[in-house]
Amino acid sequence: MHHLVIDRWSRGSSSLHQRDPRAKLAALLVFLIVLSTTRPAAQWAFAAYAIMLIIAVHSARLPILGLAGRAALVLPFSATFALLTWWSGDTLRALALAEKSFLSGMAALLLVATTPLTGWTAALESWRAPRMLILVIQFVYRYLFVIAEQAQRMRWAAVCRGSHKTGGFRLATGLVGVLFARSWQRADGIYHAMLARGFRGRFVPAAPAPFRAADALFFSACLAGCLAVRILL
Amino acid sequence: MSKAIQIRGLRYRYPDGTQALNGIDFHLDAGESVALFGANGSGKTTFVMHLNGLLRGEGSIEVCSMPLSDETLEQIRSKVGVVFQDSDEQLFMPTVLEDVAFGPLNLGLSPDDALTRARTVLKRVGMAHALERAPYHLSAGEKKRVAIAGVLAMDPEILVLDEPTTFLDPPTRRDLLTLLRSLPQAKVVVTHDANLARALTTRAVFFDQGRIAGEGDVIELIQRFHWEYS
Amino acid sequence: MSKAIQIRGLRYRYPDGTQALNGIDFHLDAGESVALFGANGSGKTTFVMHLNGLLRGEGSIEVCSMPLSDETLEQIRSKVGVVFQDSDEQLFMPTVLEDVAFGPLNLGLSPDDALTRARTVLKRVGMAHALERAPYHLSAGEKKRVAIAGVLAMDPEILVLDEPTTFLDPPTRRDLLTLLRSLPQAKVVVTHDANLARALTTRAVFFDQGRIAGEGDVIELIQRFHWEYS
Amino acid sequence: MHIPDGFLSTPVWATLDVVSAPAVAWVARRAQRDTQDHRIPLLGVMGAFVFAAQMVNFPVGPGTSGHLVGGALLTVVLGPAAASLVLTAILVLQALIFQDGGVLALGANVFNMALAGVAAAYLSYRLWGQASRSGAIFAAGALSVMTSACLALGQLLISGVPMTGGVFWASLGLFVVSALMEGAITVGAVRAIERLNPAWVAGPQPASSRTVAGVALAALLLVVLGTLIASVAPDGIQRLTGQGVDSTSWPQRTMGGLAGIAMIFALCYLGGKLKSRRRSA
Ligand SMILES: Nc1ncnc2c1ncn2[C@@H]1O[C@H](COP(=O)(O)OP(=O)(O)OP(=O)(O)O)[C@@H](O)[C@H]1O
Ligand SMILES: Nc1ncnc2c1ncn2[C@@H]1O[C@H](COP(=O)(O)OP(=O)(O)OP(=O)(O)O)[C@@H](O)[C@H]1O
Ligand SMILES: [Mg+2]
Ligand SMILES: [Mg+2]
Repeated sequence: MHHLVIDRWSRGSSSLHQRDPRAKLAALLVFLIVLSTTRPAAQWAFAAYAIMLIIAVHSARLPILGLAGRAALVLPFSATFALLTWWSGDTLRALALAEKSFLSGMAALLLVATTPLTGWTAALESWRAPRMLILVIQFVYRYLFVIAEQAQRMRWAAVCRGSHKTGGFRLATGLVGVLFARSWQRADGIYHAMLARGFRGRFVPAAPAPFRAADALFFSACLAGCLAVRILL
Repeated sequence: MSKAIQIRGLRYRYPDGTQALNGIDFHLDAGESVALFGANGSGKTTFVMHLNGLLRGEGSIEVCSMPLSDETLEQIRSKVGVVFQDSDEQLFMPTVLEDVAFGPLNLGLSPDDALTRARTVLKRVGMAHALERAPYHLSAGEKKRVAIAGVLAMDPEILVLDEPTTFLDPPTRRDLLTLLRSLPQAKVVVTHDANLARALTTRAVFFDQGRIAGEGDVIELIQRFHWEYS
Repeated sequence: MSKAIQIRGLRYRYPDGTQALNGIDFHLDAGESVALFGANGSGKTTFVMHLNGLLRGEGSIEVCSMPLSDETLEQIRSKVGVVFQDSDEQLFMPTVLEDVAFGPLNLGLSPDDALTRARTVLKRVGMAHALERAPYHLSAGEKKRVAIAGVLAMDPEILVLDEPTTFLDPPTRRDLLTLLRSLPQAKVVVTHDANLARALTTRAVFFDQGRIAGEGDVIELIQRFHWEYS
Repeated sequence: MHIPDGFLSTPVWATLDVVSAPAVAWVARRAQRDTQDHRIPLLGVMGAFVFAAQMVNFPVGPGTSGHLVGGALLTVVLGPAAASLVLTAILVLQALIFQDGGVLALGANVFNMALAGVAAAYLSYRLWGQASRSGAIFAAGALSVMTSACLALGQLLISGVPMTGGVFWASLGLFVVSALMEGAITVGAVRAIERLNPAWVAGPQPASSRTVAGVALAALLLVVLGTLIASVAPDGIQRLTGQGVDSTSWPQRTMGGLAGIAMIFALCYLGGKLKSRRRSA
């Protein structure tokens, strides 16, 4: 389970882990925007972005290969299009396409690998993302593993009884139907549990942590670095 | 002695037509512990859901001498803490600390007070080391402890436990038992486990098809209904 | 005596890096019954998932003298029947009869033969009255019986049961016990319940953090690891 | 199709982010308004369910299999606002944690799948639901996937991602196949769910507003078509014949394409308004 590893990473204690999620999220956006607007010809700039990311990964004490491997999940998609672009004769653009998608993926991963889900959702919320959306994100994430595991075991049960032979459309719809029913019941149970603990239709938020000078410094450094690379290279 | 719970003639029918409760009379004295026995599908879980008004059937329910109604619902929910069978349903917040603080926050405590209370309770159930962890990474036994902590944080007068020991290995079970015994609250324990019932409670009630088929001393009731299987 | 299962040096690491099995040696004689004990998270379920190749770790696995490989997988799956911990995960077809007939159909029986076999097996587990019901609406004990019927309909030589008695009331448990005892198959029973183990098996294996920490007579092993809690 | 970062040109992703953000806020308010609070956990668990259901393989025809995408299923079960919200939540998690779709491209992906895709599903279900439920659900599944995929393709083209004619038509063909699969799978799944408990699936709304639904659906589909045409038209012939792209003119092309879409949408919107006003008058 991919997200379990990320979850474990996000509970680290490096200085990057300790930065305020808002600062990290803002830095991510700056990085992505700068990256996205870099011209394909500025190949040195891409190298510089990669170095910036490597430094950040190193300071977060995360395994660079593990992160890169996960970010490479985008490569099949971008490689296809890079190939198409290369075909049409634009080698630089093809290269830039692959680099941009990979580096962007890596940067996004770095955020979630140094910030627990509660952190970045709180940051989104402080930026006025709809509360309802934040709650749904948290619930989806919370039950992802539970329900995926249920689905997995149901598939196993079918495999045990030779589903590859006649495991047709009907089997699959049956599985999805039962999975749905169980999910629905679970949701009912959760709602009951919330009521039992005094829920009155509104989540009471816990207090946010203060934004410190170090966080502002971190963001400024990221901003300056990105802009310098973008303008100079 | 004052009654913690007093129920008369409780009936409940699920929307699909299943008559799950069919006239239940029940009482619980303050500080007393009672076991609920009964076959699968006899209505124990349905009954338990009525104790804090999660389900609303016909009949009269009084908790701590307050009749259960829309006005008293909130107060009663803070007096009766239910620990569900499935901890995954009970632990819905992203971290252990937030989860346990959820109840106190809803009770109107300030965020600081709520967190303090959550910490105290988590220490009490032996989970103070896992404050920032996500509930889905915990083991079954740890989840159950956190679920109990979430309920204790509401400072209830009555604890209701629906099959608290399923999936737990014997040492974890023993620890849980020790914990439950150390809690002063009145308890309603739903269980299929005669050992657990004997260890925790003195009186028992036996459910059969939505009715109460027997009531009395735990040991005597277990014998009467052959409710042990070894 | 010929070996039903022979496993050497089995290791398994989940994709997220959890080393769940760490060198397991295990054997099961034909017709023998073995209990698997161990704390929550010690790797019992993971181990059981290897017995019919649902998970594939390192090490050698032989079932009925066939090494487990891609070629023998299908044959081995029809020889080893696994009853999961949670019946809801095991019952995926819309009616009881269809669910139980699912396996025989896949074994290549004609629809008529498959239905006949499903009916026979359902009668054997005492569920002949519920052929057309949706498994989803059955009680816990009934679900477990149907799950077992689904596995028995595949006519396996080895039965693997992962905590078969959770959520069952004592009479249902006793019935299940009688049923399981009457089945001639070799059995591997994962359980936290010392009584169940004593009643069903003679030999036991104790798991600890993905290794086997002890092995021997059931009663002796239960005592050695204090694996009982009353 | 989840678009990663690096593919869309700046005006395209920026515009779609600017469009999607308030749209999601509006959807969230709607979902909150017509939702009893027991649905807060329900929406989350349904999101997790869609994730899990996507792991189930549906054999469709000889040798091919597909999986549920789920937009139409959620729309039929939860209603459009809640379905949009759940899909948005899923897209956010996919972008950040599963590297499926970009962060800057989130606006585009949300627009394609959570907004336009759900709208297509909802409008089809509403338009044809009274005539034939299965047909309507099939159309909802197929059109939602087709809408999302064509929009994504159009956005890529407008952004100047080069594509030969062969690839373009092959992608369209692939979209049609996956749209038909999604339709079939959605019908199967909804039937299975209804069999377990009919109350879980809401019937389509009464037919009183069918005209509006029809006009709106037509408008939506026109926008999709318009996006595709706008993306191919200016120098599309050139691109379709596989010649290189003049990379200096992409901002103009992009703006032209977006303006075209906006105009088509405005026309349809006005048409719909006029029509419904005439009806109510
Ligand atoms: N949501 C529901 N809708 C309809 N019927 C239900 C529902 N939940 C339970 N029932 C039915 O109500 C009856 C009582 O169920 P309940 O869950 O209270 O039994 P129980 O005593 O807790 O059983 P167990 O020991 O298996 O937990 C059963 O017949 C059951 O099938
Ligand atoms: N899908 C999974 N991905 C990652 N780790 C897993 C997964 N399933 C189980 N584990 C981990 O593998 C280890 C063994 O788990 P397993 O389920 O085999 O234990 P068990 O002995 O069956 O426990 P229990 O008595 O609670 O059922 C545990 O540490 C568990 O957290
Ligand atoms: Mg129950
Ligand atoms: Mg297990």
